[in-house]
Amino acid sequence: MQETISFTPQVGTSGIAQMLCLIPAVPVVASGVIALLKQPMRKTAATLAVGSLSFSLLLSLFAFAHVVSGWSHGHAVREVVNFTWIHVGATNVDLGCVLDPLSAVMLVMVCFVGLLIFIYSTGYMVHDENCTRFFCFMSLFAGAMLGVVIANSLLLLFMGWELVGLTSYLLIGFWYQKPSAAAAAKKAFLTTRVGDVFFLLGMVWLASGTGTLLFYNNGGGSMEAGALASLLGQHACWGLTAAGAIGLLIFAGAAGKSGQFPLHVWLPDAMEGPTPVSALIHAATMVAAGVYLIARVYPLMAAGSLLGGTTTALTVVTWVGAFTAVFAALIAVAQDDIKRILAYSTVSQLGYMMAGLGMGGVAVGMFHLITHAFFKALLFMGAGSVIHGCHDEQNIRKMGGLKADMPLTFVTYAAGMLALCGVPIFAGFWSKDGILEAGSHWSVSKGPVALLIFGALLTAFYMTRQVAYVFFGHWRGHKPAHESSAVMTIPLVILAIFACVLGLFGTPAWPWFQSFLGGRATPVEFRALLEPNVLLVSGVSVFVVLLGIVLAWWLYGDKSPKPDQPDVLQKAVPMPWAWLRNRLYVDEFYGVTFIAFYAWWARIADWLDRRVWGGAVSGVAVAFRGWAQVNRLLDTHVVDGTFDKGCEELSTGGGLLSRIQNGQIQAYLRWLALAVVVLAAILIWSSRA
Amino acid sequence: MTIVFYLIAAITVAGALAAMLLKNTVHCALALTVAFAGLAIQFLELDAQFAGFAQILVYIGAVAILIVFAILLTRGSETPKDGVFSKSWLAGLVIAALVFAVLGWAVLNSTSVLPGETAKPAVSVLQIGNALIGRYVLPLEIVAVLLTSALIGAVIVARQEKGSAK
Amino acid sequence: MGPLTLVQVTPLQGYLLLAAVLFAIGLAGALTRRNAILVLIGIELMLNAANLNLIAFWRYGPHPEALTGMMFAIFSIAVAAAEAAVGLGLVIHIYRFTHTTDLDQINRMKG
Amino acid sequence: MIKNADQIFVLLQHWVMSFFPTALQPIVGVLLAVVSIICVFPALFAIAVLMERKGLGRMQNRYGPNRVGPLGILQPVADGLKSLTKEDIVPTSADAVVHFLAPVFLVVVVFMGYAVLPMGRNMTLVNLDAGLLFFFAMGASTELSVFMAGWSSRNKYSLLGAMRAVAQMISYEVPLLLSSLVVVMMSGSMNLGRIVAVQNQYSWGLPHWYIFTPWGFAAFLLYATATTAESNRSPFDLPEGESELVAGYFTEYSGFKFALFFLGEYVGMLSVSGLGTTLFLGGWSAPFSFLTWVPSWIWFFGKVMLSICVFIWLRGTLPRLRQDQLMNFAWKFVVPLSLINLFVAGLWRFMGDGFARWGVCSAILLIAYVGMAKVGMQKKHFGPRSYRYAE
Repeated sequence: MQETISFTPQVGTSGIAQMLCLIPAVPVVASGVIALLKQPMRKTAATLAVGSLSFSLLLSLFAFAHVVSGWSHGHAVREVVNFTWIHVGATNVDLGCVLDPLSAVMLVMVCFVGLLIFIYSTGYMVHDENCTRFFCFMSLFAGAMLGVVIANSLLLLFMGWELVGLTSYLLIGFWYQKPSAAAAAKKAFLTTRVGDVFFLLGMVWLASGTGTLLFYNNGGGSMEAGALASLLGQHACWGLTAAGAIGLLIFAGAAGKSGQFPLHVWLPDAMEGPTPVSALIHAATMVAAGVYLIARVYPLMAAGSLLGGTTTALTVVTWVGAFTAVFAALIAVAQDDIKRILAYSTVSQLGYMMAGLGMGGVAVGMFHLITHAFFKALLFMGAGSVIHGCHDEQNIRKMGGLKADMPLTFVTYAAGMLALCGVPIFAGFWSKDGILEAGSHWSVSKGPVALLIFGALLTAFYMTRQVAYVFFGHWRGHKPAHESSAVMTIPLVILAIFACVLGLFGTPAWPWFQSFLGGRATPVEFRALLEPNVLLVSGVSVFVVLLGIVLAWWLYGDKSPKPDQPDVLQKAVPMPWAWLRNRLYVDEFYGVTFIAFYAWWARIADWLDRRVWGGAVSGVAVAFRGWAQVNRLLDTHVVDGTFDKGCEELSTGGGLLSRIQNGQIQAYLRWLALAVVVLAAILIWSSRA
Repeated sequence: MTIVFYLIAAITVAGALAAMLLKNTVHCALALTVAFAGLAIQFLELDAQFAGFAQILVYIGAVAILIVFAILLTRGSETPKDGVFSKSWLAGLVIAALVFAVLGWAVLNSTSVLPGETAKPAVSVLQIGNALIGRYVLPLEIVAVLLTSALIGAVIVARQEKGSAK
Repeated sequence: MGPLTLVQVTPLQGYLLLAAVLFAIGLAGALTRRNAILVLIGIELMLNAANLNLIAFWRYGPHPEALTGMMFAIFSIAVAAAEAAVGLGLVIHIYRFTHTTDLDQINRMKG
Repeated sequence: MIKNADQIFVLLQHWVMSFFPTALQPIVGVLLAVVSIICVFPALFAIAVLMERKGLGRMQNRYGPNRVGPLGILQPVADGLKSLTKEDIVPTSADAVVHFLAPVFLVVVVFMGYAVLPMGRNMTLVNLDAGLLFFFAMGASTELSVFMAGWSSRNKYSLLGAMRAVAQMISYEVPLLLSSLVVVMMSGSMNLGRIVAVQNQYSWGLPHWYIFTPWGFAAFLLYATATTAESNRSPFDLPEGESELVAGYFTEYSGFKFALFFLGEYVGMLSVSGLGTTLFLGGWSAPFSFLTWVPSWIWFFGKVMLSICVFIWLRGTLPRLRQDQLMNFAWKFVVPLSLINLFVAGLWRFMGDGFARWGVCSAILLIAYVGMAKVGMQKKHFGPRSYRYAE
């Protein structure tokens, strides 16, 4: 149920709107300064990074307050600051910032979570000698992410998008000495690149179609009615309207960045980076960017749909989201690495968000994104402190019984796990429930809901398995673990609190979040909880979650099996276990198809290059050499011949002539007499007539 | 044609040939004087007395002596060791023959044009004097100047440089 | 001069032929002789031949009383004398430097 | 009668010619004249030699030759016989042909000079219109024979002598011609007969001889010096100066050729004095109007013998001139004076009669004479004697 949000036309830009562009600028500048610092100046680097992000957080909070106050006065606030970036002939390329409920929420989430992660990483990275470089990249990443959030133009968004991609590459490959890290960084970069290509295509199509890339421009923007109407008119292919086609292309980009099914392979390998990186990028922000993009472009994809109806584009998004959710959850069940399990869980949760967007609209998807950001960040940092504690040991089968050694971590990690599974009153339950409820109303088909429910079951199962392995049983590692320092645990506690409390903002009874995004007033009515459909959905989800936890505890419980012992499930169902273990061979599949094709095509290109072009060039060279040969022959024989020969003749002729002047008087006399004779003869001969 | 003409012509030609062919230069000079004398007589034959006597006076009297003097001054009188004739004498001869052929041919073939026998012109020295002073006064003056300059020129050219006891 | 008697020749032609012979001899001498003075002698001969021509044409010419031929001859004699004087002066001068009158060796004016 | 005496030779000639057929008569006439000249002038030569030797003797206070015949009259005959019988020695290295031709050419040329001299009224062999020019042409040829003699005998002394003689004769030929030119200018013709006819007029009993005019007298003096030099006599006899060059260009001659040279010299002297008489002393004209009855040729021969005496006289008295003095005298004194004389003659011609022209002309001539003496004849200051050796 999406409703057209009516925004009052923008009168003037408020102060905070003007300052909006500062929010991304400050972290970027900070990263520039940190880049200039010398390696050992870790303290200053850390303070700079944290300071700049806290400043941005402050600004975001002001903006959020401004929007809320506006919203509370009954008119939805959307303020746009546009300026011309390039003026080329008749066309000029405009960029701009936008402040509306969607961006305000994202700003606050990104800054808050980012800040906590920065504080966490000061403790985590303190032993690493490249600490300054780390903070430089991290603040650059934060700046880029904020840029994406406030962008009012698809182009500015795309720039931030690319910058985020770059920083993710740098951060994943932070320990570039490790070949696996370097390979992972490259893999991440390339796969997101594939998605970005489609994104670019969509952008270009949008620009040519609507003439502008700005989202909102006092009626002229691409997301506003006028442009949408024109796009609807153009008919693309397979029954898709132009708007739908552009939306799908942009979704392909989002899929790449958010790790949806075909392009999800890079996210598990991205765990090679340091844990704060994984937390920041692969849990809270970057992956969320894809979902945010779809939310920002939602009017485009939803254009042409009757009230309550849906478009083919949204249908595709929903199916992809649902399938990814189940797919990732299945693989997560069979993983041993603590961070890899969390990675796959992120992929499946993103699937959930995409499905939510597809079926429930912007508010449903965004609410799950916000809540997921908090508890996933918590889980990752918890995993980080576990690894830190176990002296960089990542395999869950080698841990166990940590609830005694690391009690604070255990408590916060447990809260995160419960929120993720969707246990009632925790954040995860409300946001997942909203998605399921939206799914149940989905008119197209009930398939996605079924998949999502099965996904919820699997989520609950693999999370309890992981907790069981890590915290219960007894210590299987070789060195005793120790609790992390305060600077790491405080953020965990804060996030844990949020994981518990945040859900309440979006309950059916008091849908503050949804109405805030919708720009409507939020009546408080407990009766909404008791609606038959809502009750049904929440009941099913609670049942499924409990089933999952009991099943997992039954299998793994406090057993703490030997590290070398095969997993319980492995004994039970060895064949599927092996498949899941190997990530359903998706990588290999790609290796065989795309990479093979690519290698083959490279060989062809090489052959083409060497034989054909090379041949052509060498042919030309040969031709030239031949021509030079001809030229030389020509030169020596013809030119020299004639010219030199001519000169020789001339000089010999000259010689001959000079010989006449030989100083002998009698010779002259002889010539004279001869001349006389000749002249006389001529005279006589001519006058004889 | 009178016998005298043939006789004198023969003598003149013989003299000229001797002048050109004799080995001893002084003999050549003397043969030359014979030729001059022959010519003078031819002039007399042609009733040009003044020219004849002038020829004798100028050529035999002065030029011959001059030539002989020159021969003695340049030690020409000794017979030269290597050949009297220059290297390419044949060419000279051929060309001379050619010239003679052309002239002879012209003379013989122009019988129609040339005037035949004419009366003996009675010319007196007085007439010549008048002609010289009258019609030919300009050439006379010019020749006078010429002779003076030639006189001075020859002296300067042939004069011994002062002080060089060559 | 055997052939002349055979061919009916007017007196003038006789003289002209004689002059031609003398001229040819003079030219031959001038061309062939090695000694400079003999070349001068040859030239003198050629000049005399010319004089003979002049006088012959004057004598058998249409207006002998005009004296042109005679005058020409006289002036020619005068000029020839001057020329002989200067020529011999030059030869003596050349002898003074090159100690030779052999024309083949006097070729400093070579081109 | 007088007329017959005067023309006796002409009549004789005609008489003899009458014996011959008319065709031959001109030739016979000429032959007779030639024979007569060839006989008369050698006779005069003999007399002249005798007179010279007797005269010189007398001048040098000694008797001349008086052994042969009475008073030595037959001395020339004896000399002639001697020279004929003497052996004719020709030096081996001498150039035989030229050596032989030299004296012959000399004598022939000199005798041809007589063809134009008017020895008496109507007694000129060939009355040429340009008689004077012919005479000078013949005179000029003698130099060539002198050179031939000197060169052909291949003797250094004879060559030097010849060179000196030729140089001297050429130098004095110019004044000779210039002085006689004056006469031609005044008489208006080169025909000697005509010149004599012009002088053969008498006024107040005195003949119009050119010698009695200022320019004529000057010309006669210049003519005299020139002729003495031309015939290598007296002051100018350096070429055969016995003391230095043995006998000049005829040292290598002996016997008859030597006699021929001797004959040539004297006959040349006679012809030149004959010309002098015709030009300046009125040729065969009588000195005084009343003496015209005397046959013309007597006067001619008398004047000639008188000139010979003068020659002899000069030989006896004047010392020999050095070569450079001689040349200097010629080119710096005689030639300029004769040129001035020409100018004076021109002046004379256009100043009309009267004493004025006498005064002016003689004044100019005297001034010129003195000036030329001063300018021309300065004593040549010789530096140290520089020797020049043959290369």
